[in-house]
Amino acid sequence: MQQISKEKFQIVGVKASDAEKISKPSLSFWKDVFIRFRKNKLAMFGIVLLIILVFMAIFGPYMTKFDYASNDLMNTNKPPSSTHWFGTDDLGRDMFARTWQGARISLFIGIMAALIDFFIGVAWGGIAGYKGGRVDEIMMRIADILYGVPYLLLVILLMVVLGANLTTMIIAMTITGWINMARIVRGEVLSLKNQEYVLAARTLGASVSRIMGRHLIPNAMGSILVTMTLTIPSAIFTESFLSFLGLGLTPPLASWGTMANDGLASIQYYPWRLFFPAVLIALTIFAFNVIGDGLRDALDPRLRNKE
Amino acid sequence: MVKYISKRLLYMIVSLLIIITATFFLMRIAPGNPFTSEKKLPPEIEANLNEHYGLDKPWYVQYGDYLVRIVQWDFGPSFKYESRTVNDLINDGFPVSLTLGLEAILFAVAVGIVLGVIAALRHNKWQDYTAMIIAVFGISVPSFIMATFLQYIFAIKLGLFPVARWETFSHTVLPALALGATPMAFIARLTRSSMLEVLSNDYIKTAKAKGLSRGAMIMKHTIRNALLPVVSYMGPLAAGIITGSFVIEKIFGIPGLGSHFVLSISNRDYTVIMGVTVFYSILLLVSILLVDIAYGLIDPRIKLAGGKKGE
Amino acid sequence: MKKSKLSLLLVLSLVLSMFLAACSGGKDNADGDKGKTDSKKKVSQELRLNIKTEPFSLHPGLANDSTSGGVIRQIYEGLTRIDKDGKPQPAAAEDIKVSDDLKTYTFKLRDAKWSNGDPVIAEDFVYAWQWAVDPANQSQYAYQLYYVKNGQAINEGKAKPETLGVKALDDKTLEVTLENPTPYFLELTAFYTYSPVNSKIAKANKDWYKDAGDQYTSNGPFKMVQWEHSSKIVLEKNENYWDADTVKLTKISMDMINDNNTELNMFKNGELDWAGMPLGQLPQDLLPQLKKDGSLHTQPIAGVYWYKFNTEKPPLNNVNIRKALAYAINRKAIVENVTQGGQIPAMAAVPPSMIKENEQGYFKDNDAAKAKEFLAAGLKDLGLSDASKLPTITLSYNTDEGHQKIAQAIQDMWKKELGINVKLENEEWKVYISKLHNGDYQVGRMGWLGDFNDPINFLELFRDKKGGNNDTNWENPKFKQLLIDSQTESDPAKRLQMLKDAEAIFMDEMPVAPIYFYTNTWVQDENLKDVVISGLGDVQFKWAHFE
Amino acid sequence: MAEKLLEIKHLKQYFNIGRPNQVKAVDDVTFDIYKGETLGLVGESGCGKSTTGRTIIRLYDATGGQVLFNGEDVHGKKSKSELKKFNRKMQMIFQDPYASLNPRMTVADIIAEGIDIHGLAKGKKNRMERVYQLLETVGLNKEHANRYPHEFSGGQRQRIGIARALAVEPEFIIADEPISALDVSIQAQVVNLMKKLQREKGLTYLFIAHDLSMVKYISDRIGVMYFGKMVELAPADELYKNAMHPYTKSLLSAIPLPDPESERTRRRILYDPAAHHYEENEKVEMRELAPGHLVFCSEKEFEQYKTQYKK
Amino acid sequence: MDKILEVKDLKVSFQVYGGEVQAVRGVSFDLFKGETLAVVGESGSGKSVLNQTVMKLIPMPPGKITGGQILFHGEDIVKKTDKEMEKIRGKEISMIFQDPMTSLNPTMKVGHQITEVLLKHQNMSSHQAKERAVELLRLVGIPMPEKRINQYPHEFSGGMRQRAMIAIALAANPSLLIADEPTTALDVTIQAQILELMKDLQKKMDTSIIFITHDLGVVANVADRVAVMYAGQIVEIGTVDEIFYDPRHPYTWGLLASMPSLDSSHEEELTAIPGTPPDLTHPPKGDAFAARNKYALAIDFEEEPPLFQVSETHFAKTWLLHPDAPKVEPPEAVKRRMRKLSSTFEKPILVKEGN
Repeated sequence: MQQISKEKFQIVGVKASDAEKISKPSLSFWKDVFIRFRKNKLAMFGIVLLIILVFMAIFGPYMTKFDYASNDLMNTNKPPSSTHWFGTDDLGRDMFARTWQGARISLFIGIMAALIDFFIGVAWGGIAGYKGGRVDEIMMRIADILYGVPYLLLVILLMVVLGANLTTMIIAMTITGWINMARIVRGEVLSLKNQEYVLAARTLGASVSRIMGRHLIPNAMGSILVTMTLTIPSAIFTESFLSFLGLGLTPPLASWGTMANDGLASIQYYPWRLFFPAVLIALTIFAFNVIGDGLRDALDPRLRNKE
Repeated sequence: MVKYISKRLLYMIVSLLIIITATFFLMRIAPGNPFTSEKKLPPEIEANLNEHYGLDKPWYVQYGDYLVRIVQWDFGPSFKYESRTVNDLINDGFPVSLTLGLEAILFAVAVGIVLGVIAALRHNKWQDYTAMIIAVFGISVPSFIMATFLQYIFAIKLGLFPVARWETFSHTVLPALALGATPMAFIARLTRSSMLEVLSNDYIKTAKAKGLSRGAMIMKHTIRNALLPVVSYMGPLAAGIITGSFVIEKIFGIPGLGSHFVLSISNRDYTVIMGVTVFYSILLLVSILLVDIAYGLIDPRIKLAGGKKGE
Repeated sequence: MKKSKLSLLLVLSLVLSMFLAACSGGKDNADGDKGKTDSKKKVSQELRLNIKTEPFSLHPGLANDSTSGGVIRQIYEGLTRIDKDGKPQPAAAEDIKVSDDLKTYTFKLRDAKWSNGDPVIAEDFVYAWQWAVDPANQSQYAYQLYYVKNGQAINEGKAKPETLGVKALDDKTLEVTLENPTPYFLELTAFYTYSPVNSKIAKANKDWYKDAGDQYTSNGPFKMVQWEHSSKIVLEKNENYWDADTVKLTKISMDMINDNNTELNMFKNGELDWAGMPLGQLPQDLLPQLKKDGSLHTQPIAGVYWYKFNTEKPPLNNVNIRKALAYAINRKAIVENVTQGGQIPAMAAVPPSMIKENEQGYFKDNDAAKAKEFLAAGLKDLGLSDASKLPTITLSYNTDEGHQKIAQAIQDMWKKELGINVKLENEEWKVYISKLHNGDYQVGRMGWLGDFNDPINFLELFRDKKGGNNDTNWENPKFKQLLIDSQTESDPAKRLQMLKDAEAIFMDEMPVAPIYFYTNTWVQDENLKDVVISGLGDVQFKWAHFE
Repeated sequence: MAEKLLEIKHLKQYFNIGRPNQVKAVDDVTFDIYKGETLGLVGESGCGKSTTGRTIIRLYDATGGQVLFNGEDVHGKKSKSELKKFNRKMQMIFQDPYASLNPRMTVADIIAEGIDIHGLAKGKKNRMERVYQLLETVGLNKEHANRYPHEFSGGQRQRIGIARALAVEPEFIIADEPISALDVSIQAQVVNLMKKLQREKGLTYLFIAHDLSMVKYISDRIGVMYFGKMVELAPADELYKNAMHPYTKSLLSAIPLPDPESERTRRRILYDPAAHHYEENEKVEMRELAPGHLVFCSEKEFEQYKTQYKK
Repeated sequence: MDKILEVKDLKVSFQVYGGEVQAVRGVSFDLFKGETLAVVGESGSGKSVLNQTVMKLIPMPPGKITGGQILFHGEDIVKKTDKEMEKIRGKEISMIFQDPMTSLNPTMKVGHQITEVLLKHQNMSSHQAKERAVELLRLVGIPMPEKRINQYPHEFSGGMRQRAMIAIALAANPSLLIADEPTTALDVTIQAQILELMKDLQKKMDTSIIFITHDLGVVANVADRVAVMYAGQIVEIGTVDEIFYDPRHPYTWGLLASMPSLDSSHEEELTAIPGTPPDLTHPPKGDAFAARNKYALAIDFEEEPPLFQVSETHFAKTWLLHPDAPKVEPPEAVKRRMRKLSSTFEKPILVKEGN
């Protein structure tokens, strides 16, 4: 045993301030989620993909001299070349310009649908969950019934009554889309409203709107966000499905869905007409899905507790 | 149990009534009628037809008559197919859709669960990534593109399956795959996440502490519990899938029920719209009920009488 | 660890083997199909085609659509039949006599049998026609019999069905009295609404026509042996047909597959012998490819695709604007690059098969100079300085890829040639029809397929402003009078001239802008010969056979 | 004796009223709380002790009975401003230090919530000053204000919860098992803090717990609850020395003490509710055995207890 | 006495984002046949990880045994494969968990969950296993076991569930039972019953028990020996009397002093241990407890204390036992407990250098 100087054996005790010291750097919930999210390679890939897609949706149509709507009947169905990078379609329009124009529409529809779902779903689910009891029962029954009406019937009737345009399309996306959001928010609110911090807010005299806005919604935000990231692709998906039914947008506006549907028949001869929109639909849905999954994993409290 | 089911049945009837009413009026709001066509019918003929089908009566009489007929399970004649009644259309179309739907569900459930289980057991390994990329791919490709691809590759290029029609088993393979792809992907993802959740439970640790082998542990303790969310997803899925898919039926020329959902609306075939809606709604409501009952059987904690037990 | 890998392998192999089993099962079957195809090519006279949908009804008196007609035409035979050259020839009738006032026709029936062996008698025609006009039976095509005396009155419930101008003088003699002289009546008797019905069976069983079987009897070259609703109809040669020796095909199977791509794919895969019109349809996008590889068949038919102008909605109430729009369309570019089915640019209303001169039409296609003149005149009428001041014109069409493409092309042409802004509006089919019939549109696409081979069929649409199919709100007294007069004109040449004059008025006022005359486009097994497609686009397989 | 701050009279809280699974969580409970004292409430989980606390502070609407705070009824119809007044006077500390702080809010926002609701601060600066002061009161410092709850240990969080309650300067605090989720070494931090605050601010506590030794340490008087009923209420020492109700005896006998010798000799007393043999019309109620010592018993038992009671 | 378990310098760590958590940092102890060793410490001290490592139940990865040996009947468990562990788990060593609500499979009948073990380890027919399950349930004091085996866990009360867990754990007559806070989630009265049951069964079966808890009352009740853990290390280990009546480590003092006894007066303040346990991603230099120790010596912040032996069975890891250390007075509440034990050495003997 080595010799240790005697001074070392003096009682120094403990400084109260040291005991309460937190050594880790301050980390808000979302920062923490972000760090975790960044570790998920697939999700980061999704983010990069999405950024590229959004970038191209914004700037893509300006990168080529061709207008997305301008016909050139002498140059129909030309394969990709140095002039027409993605080829041309059956009216000789430049597929590159159309594809990115279509990206705008598809992404717009997806994002609008997600936002509207968010507002309706959060309000509906939040109220149902927080009020509980009879109110909850009735509100959820209404949602159930809406869910029970065949979706196609609703959408087709909607298209028939309102005409096929972008607004109708977005309404069609959200008419039953919000139900899922409402269910999720309701579930979250139901489990959160008996959390002790909510009770604490109530004992402090917090109003319902304060409890909703400051306590319930921020804590349900994780699930809400995940749901939203999954709503966007499903709206893009649904839009393409409606295009298949001939319920798509009014041209020359084009979405990926309408373009894919237009190109469907020519898969054997002009595959590029299906390829670009179809691959972009798939990539977008893929990107949102992996982002959603990544978020879900990053938000998962179980993984958090393990540390 | 009996009380629970009868209460649920009551709810179903109320829901059904609301759905029928909503559909009835939505349908009538839409411009056009069954006899609208490119070549306009002489007004006298149209009047004849309206009278014959009772379309000249006030709406409440039509609505009332309709409800009475539904109770008798008589949906009336089709406007679009003169020789057929709506009951005929359902009786002919449903078995076809059911067969296709069951095949698709079988495919979706079998492959989806296997993928999900593999992904969960190999969490964050290459197997997980592979399975999930397959799953996301299944979700990412719209069914009409999937169907066209399958048809192009397996029927036209490889000649392994017939292009279309509904005759032998081999005719059903491609449509079932196309129809099952998306649910398969959903089930795979659902299974994976619920497997992961179950695997983190204490009782899995208990099972391990008992010395059970990994296989026994997974079979006996995880799969059953992990499948609960899959079961609840199955309700609406089954109703949707066994009533047919318009897209798949169109592309593969299958005489199922799905096409009636869409075509009856564009044809303004009022009776068919109502018939398939009622039929679909009943199927949906029943399958949700069945799922809830199945849930109760799989998960003994859930007592059907009082719903989920709250603290 | 090892065990789990093993189980993984097991599961994978299970899935794989399932898949392979499914594949191999399919292969056997596909091979089987192919084998059948091959052997059939040598000897078999079986024809496989697609009719897209379940027919509305296979009762000749009820049928009102091309699908039903396509089937009925093969299994029924009227008093006349349109022959290979497009002329009506006696069919169920052996001999036809026409009275001098052109109002009474006497048909001598030939000794023919129903498919169950019953003789075809005059009463079968009387019964069928009376049944069809009887309002109790809700025939939507009852108006096809309005030419027969009292037809309309009966259908409107103002007379008894027995008063219809048709009489069985004896079992083999039928006398028909018409309301007005109808120069094209023998064309009409070939139409399916004029087909006979086996009165013995029909009287006994009102549901006789709803399924294949003993009750379903017909008198045409083929008989229906199988009807799987929404799936398939199978016809076989009718051995009791009077001209059975001519009929070579032993079987026709008609699938109901409502997808153009699938139809073509099936044809390519050897599952169909015929894909495309008139009973099916080819995907428009693929027509150039099919043309390129030489497999595409095209044939003009009596039908016109046109854009209707709502002549009461400004600025389309101005004839110069209408003409400017019509003249500015490059029809050649459309038929060659958009529709691509060998259609004929239309600069007239009546198809060339009825009026030969209409191949040229009343004006020059894509006449930009004239169009600009008319536009200038029109703008002057409206007091506008240039085209950009014109309000945006809404161009409507029903949701369909083909219409959509043409609309987009024309939108682009009007923009480029005339500087007119056009907004497209697509509607669901029935909504569209309702809007058009209600005059709730500016410019709208529509087509007209001839019911019978006479120009009147095209021109009389526009006789009355409130005529059901006018839609343009256009009416012209001179035009109207010419049509009314032509009806009683017994000299065919004079009558034709009157109709031409009427058309000239029509084209000068331009309530519609014709785009093109329809064609049928299809691909077929090249060994299939002598399929007859009439000028109206109807198909007959009576003479068809495989070589 | 000191003045009554709170009078709880015949308080009843039933759940699922009218349904088969009706629960009488609190069943006719009466007691007073004096100004400046700590009243301990013990019992097994599910005995209604937490529900009593929550009902007093109006987290639940009472099924019956009264709660008088300084003579004013807390329940019953109240305007929003009156309710807010009570909210300031009465506060609560919760059991689970993890669940009782909103994970999405900073410590400063959590503590200042009451200040914000009641508008107690003039301006942002003042608000933060108050927050810093409160942090200091509970032994934390202002560096902690901008951090999130998950960065703190259980004991620290519990102290943040106390700071939040103190922010509105209440007179009365209900502490609902405030230490049962904490480690032994941390429990003392919280208990000491609570005692200190009581001394300094003259607070009154209702201290709900199942840890009897800690309850005895902190409480002046202790109430024992069993299945929604108060069975015994007595000064803390008195209860431990002279427990009368058999349930209290059983409870006391079950506490393991950190002393191996006494543990080796400990004998557990079992409680069987059937042993009371209450007759149907017997009046069972709280009876005062000695000053301040009440027992829930029948007349017969009361006599019996009296003879057993050791002075 | 037979040693059935020897843990030697065991080190376990977890790989997490942000680094490596050293959950167990060099733990050594022995366990004898038939004895109960209580492991106490606050949450995060590594007591659960230590014991799950003995059964190799920690998920690997992210967990990893970075050093040391676990000799069970002389065989090193660390080296065993999963397959080999299956033969030991449930049969030789079994475990009871804290929360009986979650540690039973909710969708499997209780009887089945018991017979599972028997079928796996005892070569019984399913009929025999069922009979044995009934017997086991009766043994753990569950009334009407014939009926109970066909019920699901949610139909059991908390105490009953823990009894069922004990039945599962004891089904194959293991020689070692690890009980991880088995009574924490239970009410005191139920806790007392369960403790009695466990002691009773231990006597009957002669099982060794490692009992993890943070409740010193429970320790006093069940333990023969006690190991006090702090920050992944055993800081003091000894017989139950030694730990309660002659504690030497300041952390043990803190624990004992922070609990009121039934006769401590209101006025007396409890001695709280200030602060929070250290973050084991970056264990502090020297003595991990130093930052919270009011008796901390200067050297505590620099060097890890060595292990001193106080009696044949009593060891403590603190610089305070160093001959050069000043004599310190334990807190009042501890001093009151202190008594002279006969087995205590004259002077602490250094047995192991800190590292």
